[in-house]
Amino acid sequence: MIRVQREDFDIGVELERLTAGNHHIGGIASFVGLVRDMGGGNRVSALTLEHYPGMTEKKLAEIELEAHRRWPLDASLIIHRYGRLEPGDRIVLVATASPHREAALAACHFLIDWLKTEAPFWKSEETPAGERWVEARAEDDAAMQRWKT
Amino acid sequence: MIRVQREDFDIGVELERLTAGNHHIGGIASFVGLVRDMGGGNRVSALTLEHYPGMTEKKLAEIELEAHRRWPLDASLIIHRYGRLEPGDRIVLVATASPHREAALAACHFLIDWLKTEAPFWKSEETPAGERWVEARAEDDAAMQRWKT
Amino acid sequence: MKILYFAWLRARIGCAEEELPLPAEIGDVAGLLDWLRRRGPRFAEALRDLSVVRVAVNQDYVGREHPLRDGDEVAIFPPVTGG
Amino acid sequence: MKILYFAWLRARIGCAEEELPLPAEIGDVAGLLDWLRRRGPRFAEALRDLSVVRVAVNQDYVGREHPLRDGDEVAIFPPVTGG
Repeated sequence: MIRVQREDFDIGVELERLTAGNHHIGGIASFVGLVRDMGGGNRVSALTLEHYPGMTEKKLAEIELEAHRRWPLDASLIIHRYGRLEPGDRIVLVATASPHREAALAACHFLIDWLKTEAPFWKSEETPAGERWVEARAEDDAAMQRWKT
Repeated sequence: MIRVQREDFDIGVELERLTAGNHHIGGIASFVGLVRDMGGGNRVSALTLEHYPGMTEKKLAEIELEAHRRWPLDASLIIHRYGRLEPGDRIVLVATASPHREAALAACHFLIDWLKTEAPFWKSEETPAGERWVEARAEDDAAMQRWKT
Repeated sequence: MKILYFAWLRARIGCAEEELPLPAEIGDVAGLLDWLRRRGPRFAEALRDLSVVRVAVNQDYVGREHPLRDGDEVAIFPPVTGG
Repeated sequence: MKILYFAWLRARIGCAEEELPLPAEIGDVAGLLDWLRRRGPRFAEALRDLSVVRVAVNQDYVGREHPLRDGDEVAIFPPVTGG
């Protein structure tokens, strides 16, 4: 399941709902991304996430399908927020549930690596020196390469 | 932080507490293990987790320290339950928080692989054919080997 | 053809979205980027370094050789930084 | 010396914990396991296959060559299955 929303989410509630009633699931792996108060050496007082409505949902749905193709998942969830967020705020939740822990862990890792490099979101930070667009990181591209075999 | 307890836990509350007030944290990786309704081809109606009080806490504390030695973590949490549990119940929560997602993801994976092979817990299942002690899996040992370099 | 701009490309060009007929001389994405750069100083400046420009057509990432048709939704943006 | 048994080893031996003075002829973990196997049919059966028996002394995993002293807490159990 995918959701692109302005609102915050409750991790406990989301994970509970993800596995409710399915007793084949042995493990849930998840990753939560938070707004950091530092970025590129600057103090960050807030972050604004812009995205491409339509393409975002399309790409998230595609990659979720790809994760289910690669690993035996019983359920998965991607929630990505947009709008203005402050340090400590949740940005993204990726969760994968499977009978087997390796599948859940690998699929979760794959999805967050993918999100970082392919989902059409852009961050701009409010810093003492003014607004600053976050630059893509080469490490993120490298992390994604590993899944392209 | 480590906790060995009979009681259930709330994932959302635990993760919130783990990162509260620390705005350097960019990501939280977590893994939750659940009781499955199948084990070794048998229908499982309940699971009893036995552990070695004292050694459990000692080994969990050691491995948590080892994770912090290997990766730049800001916070970590291991909660492991014991006693009688039913399908769908939570058994274990491993969570790791770091400025960097790779560190959080790797440390979380390491901790759960380690728990499966080194933490002194034993499961017995209630099945239609009677009580059955769960056997250790060779895959779990293999998964742990990867971290021994 | 609809063209969408995002993030600092939107900010530098000063436009989020525009609708225009596909100029006859443009056959593909590379042609469109060339054409846009010649459209004025803001475009020239924003699209100066094409190595940091990504393009999606009808909400799929495409290469520079991707053919364009009138009616396409073309999005032009920097490398993504979500997650 | 305190000896603890867990999981199916506890169930088969029929004892969770016992306190006994370390017999003089036992120098290490291997010696203790040998001695226990000769203690009766339940012990012999439970400890038949030592490849599935793990030992901790004073709450640390140890090998068969680990020396034992009176006052040690020795735990004998099958491979763990938590997590």
